[in-house]
Amino acid sequence: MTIPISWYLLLSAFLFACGVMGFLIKRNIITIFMSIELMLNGVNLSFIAFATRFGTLDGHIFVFFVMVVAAAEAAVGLAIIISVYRTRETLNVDRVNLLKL
Amino acid sequence: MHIFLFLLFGLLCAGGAINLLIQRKPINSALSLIVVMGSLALIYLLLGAEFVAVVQVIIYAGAIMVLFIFVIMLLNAGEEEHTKGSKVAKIIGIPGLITGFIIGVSVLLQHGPQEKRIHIGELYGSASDVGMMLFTKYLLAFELTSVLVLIAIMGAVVLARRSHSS
Amino acid sequence: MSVLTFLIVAVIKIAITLGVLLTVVAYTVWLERKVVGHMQNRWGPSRVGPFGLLQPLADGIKFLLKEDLTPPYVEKHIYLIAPVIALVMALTSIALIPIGPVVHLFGISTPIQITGVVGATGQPGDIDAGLLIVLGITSLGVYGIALAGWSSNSKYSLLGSLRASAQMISYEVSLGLSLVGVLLMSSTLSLRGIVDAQLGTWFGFIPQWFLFRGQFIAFFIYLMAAFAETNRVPFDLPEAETELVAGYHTEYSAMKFAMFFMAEYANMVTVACIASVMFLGGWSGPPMPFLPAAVQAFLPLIWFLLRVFFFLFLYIWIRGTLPRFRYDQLMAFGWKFLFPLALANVIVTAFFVAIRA
Amino acid sequence: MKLFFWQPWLIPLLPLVGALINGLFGKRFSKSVVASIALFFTGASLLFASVHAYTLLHSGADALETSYGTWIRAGSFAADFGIYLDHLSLVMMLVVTGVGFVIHVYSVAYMEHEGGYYRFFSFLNFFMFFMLTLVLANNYLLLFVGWEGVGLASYLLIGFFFQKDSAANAGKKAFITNRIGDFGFLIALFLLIQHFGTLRFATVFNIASSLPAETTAGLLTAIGLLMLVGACGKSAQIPLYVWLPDAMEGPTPVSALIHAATMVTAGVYMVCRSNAIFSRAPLALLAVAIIGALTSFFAASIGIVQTDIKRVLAYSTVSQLGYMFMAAGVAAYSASIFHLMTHAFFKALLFLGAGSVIHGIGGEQDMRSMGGLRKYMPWTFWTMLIATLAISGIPPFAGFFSKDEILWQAFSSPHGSKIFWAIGIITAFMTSFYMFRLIFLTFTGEYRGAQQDAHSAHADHGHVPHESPWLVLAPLVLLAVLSIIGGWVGGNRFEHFLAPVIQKVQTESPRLQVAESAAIPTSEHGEKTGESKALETSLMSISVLVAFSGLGLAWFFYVKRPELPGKIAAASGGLYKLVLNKYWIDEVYSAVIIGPLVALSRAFLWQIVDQKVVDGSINETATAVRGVSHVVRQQQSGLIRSYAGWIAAGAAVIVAYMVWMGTR
Repeated sequence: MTIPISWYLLLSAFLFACGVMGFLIKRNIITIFMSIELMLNGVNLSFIAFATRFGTLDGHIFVFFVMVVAAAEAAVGLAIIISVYRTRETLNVDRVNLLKL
Repeated sequence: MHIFLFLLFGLLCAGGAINLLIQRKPINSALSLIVVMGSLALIYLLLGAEFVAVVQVIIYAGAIMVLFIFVIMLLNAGEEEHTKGSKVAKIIGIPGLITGFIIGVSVLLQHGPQEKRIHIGELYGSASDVGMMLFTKYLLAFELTSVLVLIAIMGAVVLARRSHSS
Repeated sequence: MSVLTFLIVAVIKIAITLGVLLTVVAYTVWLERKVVGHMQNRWGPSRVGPFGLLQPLADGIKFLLKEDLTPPYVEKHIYLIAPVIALVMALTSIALIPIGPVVHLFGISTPIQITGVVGATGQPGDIDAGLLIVLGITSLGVYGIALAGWSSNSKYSLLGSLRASAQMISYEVSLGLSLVGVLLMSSTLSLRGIVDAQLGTWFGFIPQWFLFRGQFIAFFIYLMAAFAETNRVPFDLPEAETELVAGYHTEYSAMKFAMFFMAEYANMVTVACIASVMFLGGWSGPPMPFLPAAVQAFLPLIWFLLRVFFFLFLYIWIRGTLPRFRYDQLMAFGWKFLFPLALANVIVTAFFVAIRA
Repeated sequence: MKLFFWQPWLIPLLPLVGALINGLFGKRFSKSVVASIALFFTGASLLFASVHAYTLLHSGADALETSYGTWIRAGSFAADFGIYLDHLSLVMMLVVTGVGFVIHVYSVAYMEHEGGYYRFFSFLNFFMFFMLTLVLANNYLLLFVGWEGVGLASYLLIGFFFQKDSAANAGKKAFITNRIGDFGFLIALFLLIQHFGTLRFATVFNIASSLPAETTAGLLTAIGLLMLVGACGKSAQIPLYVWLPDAMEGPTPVSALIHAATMVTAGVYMVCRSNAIFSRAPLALLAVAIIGALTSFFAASIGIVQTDIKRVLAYSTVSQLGYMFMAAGVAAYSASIFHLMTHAFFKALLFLGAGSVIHGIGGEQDMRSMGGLRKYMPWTFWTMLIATLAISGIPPFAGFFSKDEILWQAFSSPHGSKIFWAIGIITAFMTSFYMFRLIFLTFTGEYRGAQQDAHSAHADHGHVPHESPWLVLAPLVLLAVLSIIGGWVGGNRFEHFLAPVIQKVQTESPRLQVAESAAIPTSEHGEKTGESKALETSLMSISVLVAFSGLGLAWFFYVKRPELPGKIAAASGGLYKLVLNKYWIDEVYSAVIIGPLVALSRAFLWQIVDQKVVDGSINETATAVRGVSHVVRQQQSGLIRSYAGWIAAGAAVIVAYMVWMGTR
């Protein structure tokens, strides 16, 4: 028994939507950041699914790049979060609305 | 077998994602995300992407999420407080998201790729294949990414450093 | 080979491996106490059984029978799941290690490796990205420690786990890079393939181990990084008892503590196994045709265990010898010495591989 | 002579360089450095002008035109940066640079004790630049640039003592009055562009002279009349002369240079330059003559009763400019330019002398407070006397020749009339009278300033009249020499000299037939017939007689019987008052034009257009922007989740749109 690719794509869409939802409803800046990672993962899944669908490896390469970017983003983003926390003493994005440190 | 594995890991994945949203403590959300990432790695394996699956575990679960948890621990991020915050997110964002999701899913169900069936164990995308492609077709992008990572490292160091003046 | 036999064989292999591994872990503890005791001019365990050989058993029973305390202010779920994660990850990684060649028992041929299968050609098969999977699983092991420290809600635990997380992330980079040289020379990620690449000798007696083929610097880096990964002396900062009581497992007791304990020693064993496979030729050894066939069948196993034992002894030896690092020294050593060295090793190795090819 | 710096464009540009140097860096220079720079560049300009004049005269060419590339190109219309050097611009150029240089020298000492020394010289050089641009331009547009530029310089210099309200107001008055004239001039230029397609002198005049008179008379008349409006503004003719007397608020060298010798003659120059147009538009020419005659008469009559020494000279200038216009109006362009030149000499001299007087007695300008200055400042007296003789038309001084030429032409020219001649003679009489009145009041009798000074605050400073320093006197002497010999070239020779410039009208266009003109046999150039020679001589003797009688009357009134003028004034009552108050012209303007304009501006432009429409629209715009901003500002809340909400909604819209596009 095999399953069609669109199932994977549905899962991917669901993960992405969950990520967006997390961005919309979560207050903790770290959780929001994690929602972004969730979105990236959803996109990665669609890449892999399409790579399998078309029998090429390009999708895999894209996933690599996404991962690298995600890693870079995590490094910088978490550094920003740390410095924000140092000055604002909060992780609630609703309280960090001055758009500066 | 395939559908069983897919359903198992897919549901694990979806459950993790939902749990990420439900949990009030960042650490629980992070753990849910780790679950999502782990099951995603297995789903990649189902799709035959062997190398990507392993890298997913090493980089995402092993490095990025550890970093998240490290920061959560460092900042001692406790339970999320409930602030009023933005009405826009509730009034416009969530309906918009749901609408978009429904449209996307309906399109996928109607027009999504149905024909290609994949079989379990058909592994391709081994390290050497991916490496060949990475260092030929995508060499420029690869080098640029390395520059990006370098800049990100420097940025992170600069940002996280305590200023000496204060 | 039918699915049923496959499953039966797999279960048997898992059971044997688990048993052997746990025994080894238990007796490593005994060995450590004994060796360190002798190094420190005392006897070590000597009361329970001859030479204190039953001491691990007694310890195990004690752990089982102790009251299982759960402090009231902990994050309960995470607190409970943390030692499980640690132990599971430590035990899982051993599944990918090839311990010996194919054995033929009861008409069934199977490699001495849980994840190994015999392919259609009769050649033993292995997961292509075996080494990466091992690395991935060990990298997940950090969660056990980090979560344990976090959930304990205690400053000692938190500090210990923070140290452990930072240390493990840092040294994982050097550890991975030190293996790249070997991967370049063997041009495979399969552990069995790597062992196969080291078969053969020069002049009939010098084995063609990667250790002797220019990877001694990588071996040194790997050893350092592995000590740090397993939180062993001289890198046992996460559980530096003079500063942090017991580090991340301060709040754990009884069987939960035992799980961390076992995880640590299992990790030691895994790391030793990988070192053997990567640098010391795995189970290869000099042929001993004068021995009976039944013994010969187990010779690779013995060779392998000898190597693992060597590494374990090395751990203990260093523990009895070296003092603990300071934390900033540890970080500086990892990032400013080991990491560049590993990078240099990769570059030089890649250079030579490119010239040879 | 192909050297770069021999190009004629250096003539106007040199003063500009001086102006820029002084204007930008002069504040840090000492006064001597500032003066040296200004003098150097003006002198260099004079030198180049002389060299080029020499070159032109010896080349035998009628005109040298040099173009330095296109300035403006719009469709088929193009205007060049070009220099047009012919005999007319040559005369003007030499007058401007020569008199200008002399006045610069004069200013060095005269402005010594005034503030803003560098500013003054910078403006003065600036004026020289624009005046030379005006004179040397090869097209009307460049001429207009110079035209406006001298207006600007004039405004700046009239208001040089800008802390004085009257000076600032006089500057504004001059500027605004000139705008009215410029308005007419601009329309004339538009008409030229529309009908001739170019503004280049040579082309315009060629077209104008080649077209049949019948078809273009109306157009040329319109252009001529509009140009006349411009010329009236610039040259202070009726009805736009009112600014010039007020312009005397500026420093005296400025009055001499700009408001007597050069700038105000720009209108005359322009009319003469455009003689090809005017000659084909008899109606316009007649208008020029009438305006000139009226102006000369009115201004002279006002001049008789003025007591301010500079105002007398100002009205005299207006009057003499009227003379020039009258000459131009009877198509005696060369006579007009001749008078322009001589007038430049003696009027500059008069102003400079007046400046010397004012300087000598400590700033007093009222002639009633002067008197007997002859013994204190003999040099000034003698030079001014020469100028007065010259302006009064007493032979053999310069003014005699030019004035006589004008009177003769007014009488004899086919465009002339005896009426013009009669007005000219009466004006000449009045001129002679008020000029000698000035001389007698100022230099003869007893000094009347002392007793007034006695009870003024700064009596102790001892404003004993004294002679001016040699740097002031040298220009006076130089100009006095010119005032004597300036006319000796003679009207005929001057006419020959300018002949290439003045286009002859061959057509027998229906001209204003003056009955007498037919009776006088004239040839427009060449030898005058014996009969006309006799007529000319008799007319000449009449004018000399008139001049002397004016002298005599002035002597009688102000030396012999000094009490008489007051009695006559009392007796004539209303007339005297009318003349004294300059025919109430300023008041009439104020009531007829300015008053309604101010009222209209206040009621409509200010309170409705500005406050309601302009301000209102601006305020409403601001309010609207603020309102919109208030809404938009809400979006930049800094709340990341709001941003995410918008992004999510936007993404949904895009997805929906793309799906819709795909399924359509």
